Amino acid sequence: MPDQDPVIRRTTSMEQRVDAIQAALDERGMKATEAVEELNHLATEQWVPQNGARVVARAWVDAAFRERLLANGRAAVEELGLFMPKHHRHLVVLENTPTVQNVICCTLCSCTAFTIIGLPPDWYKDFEYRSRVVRESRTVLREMGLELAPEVEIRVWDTTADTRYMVLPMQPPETMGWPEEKLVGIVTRDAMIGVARL
Amino acid sequence: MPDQDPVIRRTTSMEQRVDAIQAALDERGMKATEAVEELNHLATEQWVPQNGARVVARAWVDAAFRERLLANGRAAVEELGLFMPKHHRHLVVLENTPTVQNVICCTLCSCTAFTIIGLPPDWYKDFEYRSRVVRESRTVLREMGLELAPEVEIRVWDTTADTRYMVLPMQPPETMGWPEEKLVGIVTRDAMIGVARL
Amino acid sequence: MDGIHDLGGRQGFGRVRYTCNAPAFHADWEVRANSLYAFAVRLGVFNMDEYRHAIERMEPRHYLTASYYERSLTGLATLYVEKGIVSREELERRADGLFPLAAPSAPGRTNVPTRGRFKFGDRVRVRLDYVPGHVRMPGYIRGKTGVVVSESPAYPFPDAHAHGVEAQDEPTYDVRFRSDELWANSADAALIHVGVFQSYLERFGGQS
Amino acid sequence: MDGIHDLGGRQGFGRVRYTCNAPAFHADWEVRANSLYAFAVRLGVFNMDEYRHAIERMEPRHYLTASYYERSLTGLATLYVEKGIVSREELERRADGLFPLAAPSAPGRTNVPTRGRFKFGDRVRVRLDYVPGHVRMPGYIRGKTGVVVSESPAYPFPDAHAHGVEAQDEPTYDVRFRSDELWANSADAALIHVGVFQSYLERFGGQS
Repeated sequence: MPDQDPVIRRTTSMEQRVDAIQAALDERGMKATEAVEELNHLATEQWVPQNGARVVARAWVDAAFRERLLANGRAAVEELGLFMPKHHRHLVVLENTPTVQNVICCTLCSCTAFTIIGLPPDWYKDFEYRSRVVRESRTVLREMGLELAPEVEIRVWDTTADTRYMVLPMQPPETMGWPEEKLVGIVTRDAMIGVARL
Repeated sequence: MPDQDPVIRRTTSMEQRVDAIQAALDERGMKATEAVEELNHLATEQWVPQNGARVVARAWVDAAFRERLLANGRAAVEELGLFMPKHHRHLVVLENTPTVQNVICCTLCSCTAFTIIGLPPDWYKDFEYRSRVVRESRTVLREMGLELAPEVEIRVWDTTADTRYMVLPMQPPETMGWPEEKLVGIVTRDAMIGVARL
Repeated sequence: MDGIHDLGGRQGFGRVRYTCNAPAFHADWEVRANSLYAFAVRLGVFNMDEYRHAIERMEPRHYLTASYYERSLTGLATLYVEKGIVSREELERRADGLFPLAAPSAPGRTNVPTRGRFKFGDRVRVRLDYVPGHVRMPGYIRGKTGVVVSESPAYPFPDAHAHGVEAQDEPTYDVRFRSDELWANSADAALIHVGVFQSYLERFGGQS
Repeated sequence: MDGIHDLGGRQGFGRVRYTCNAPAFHADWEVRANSLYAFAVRLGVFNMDEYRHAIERMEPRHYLTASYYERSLTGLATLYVEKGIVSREELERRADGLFPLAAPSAPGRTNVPTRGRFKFGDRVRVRLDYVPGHVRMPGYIRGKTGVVVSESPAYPFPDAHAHGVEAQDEPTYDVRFRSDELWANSADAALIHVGVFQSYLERFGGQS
């Protein structure tokens, strides 16, 4: 490795940095280790795309719920026992149609409705997606495997305030009449971000 | 070093990269090694701030030269046996006064009239100078040790086209009457960039 | 601040490294970094705007070469230090090496005093504001005009909230911009919606 | 292109690491990299605009973490490869490892067909141009108004010249902007002069 900055060479590993903060808080009696274990569980087991998949499946089978969801996302997901953090005051659900594809991003950082659609995937937080999806939306979607017909209008939603967004994908025609639990299984996080169709 | 990208780990050193290009050209009969030796000499011995210092000293002692220099910099420096590359079609000489301080930069890359004022110093090419000197000129100059009185107007010149700039510093009053050769010795490259006064 | 983090529309980045159903985490420390952040939120050590701004204040080279969770942990550690809960020296002693933090903050600002109320369909322009501190207006909409498509409940004004300046709540509007008005002749056709705080907006055409 | 190289006015960078009479070079390889560049200029392997654009096309993280002479050498090597003089494989074999190059170029453009002639004192506005390829208009003057203070001899239009597109020579004007018109309430008071190609300018107030 050429010309490496001496500052970089002496910088500690991420593991050491995480350990340092956690131990410093523990020593102050803040019980960080206990909390981290509990929160690790929430992040990996509770804040998962299956939450959003349940919302989508319900909206597909229950027209009245769909209407409430589109009118007030936050209140509607609470009906299913889901919750959003206090600072996410508003959930806007964006309905795809045969001629409209909604896509979510956060160019300034990497905000998402993570308690509903799950913690965001790596690429969502990468600079490539953040910089390009607003300016080269169709190209980026094509590179990601979503080739949209020219008549499909792309609507990008940049999460700059604390309002959160999720995409309501279209129900695949071949799944019409399926029971709700089976529909939950076909809804992907990427479809709720808007970079894939089902 | 944590989390180092495998691409970075396998990237060769700068020395190896320079060697690789030079050897590839040599093998094609382009005599790169010979040329590099000659050009190393030019860069370190010929394209030096003493050139610009001679221009400044002459302008101080010869009012007619000063006028020609301000009217057409390129033609005037040629009178002193100095030259500019073909693609530098114009040299604009910027005269400091008690109430005007000119400062040169290149925000998009790091252009300079290098055959006249010398190859630019490291900090001139750094992102700190490039990003900040246009927006925080007085602050940056102060941090660099040049505290200007409030009534001094700052004029920044961003070298975005192939026109080149040099600052004509004010002659220090205590040097009035000195012979030209002695004056050459007091003119610094930083004064010709405009981040220092003499 | 017009920082390196303000990436929307910046060119030169390559293909998205997309994989289907990609993971959120790649290492145990990332899960723990995320939990330490969530723990601090739970404790109320900082608000979201302070946290986002702490990340934005990272040295630009550090920001651009750090992974998401390194950026997150750097913002977290910076705020723990700035709020006097832990010292940098202690962190570096415990970590046995350098622990890079973000740079100090510039001053914040209060809500803009004369703010317009807008409704669905109103044409609005984003003010030509340049702010040394935190701002949630991405550079690519500055000075541009769009149409209000919805209003969100009021939130604290981030330019104040990130700086401990008194922040009134104010509405945010989802404003729809045409990509060819944002980047004429140099963007794929699309409608770009941005959540814009009331203080950043004025009525297009004159009085607000 | 709105690339990472367009740094004028970007915030978050720290103090200039200034030393009096600082050196231009810090290592032998830097002197040689500079000479290899000058050698290519002498041979006419590329023009200045191609060279500058090759550097701008570097992957943003690479650009921001590379030193000046690494950026220079990367641009140089990219052009040698793109012009078919040397292959990347040969360079990597000789260097015994990865030799990162810049990304491919987007298309260039020709001179703007209807260009104004301006004279000392004319008030001009920088067009709202967004260009996928090379451009020598720093982002901070886009859409801004200033006053012409001088005219330089004509140069090839860089947006064309960097791309092998036929480039007419055109004048550049030194245009004076007030820093508080570029960054309202968020800049030190100063007059900022930028060398602006004729194609980037229109007369302020209407017809050019």
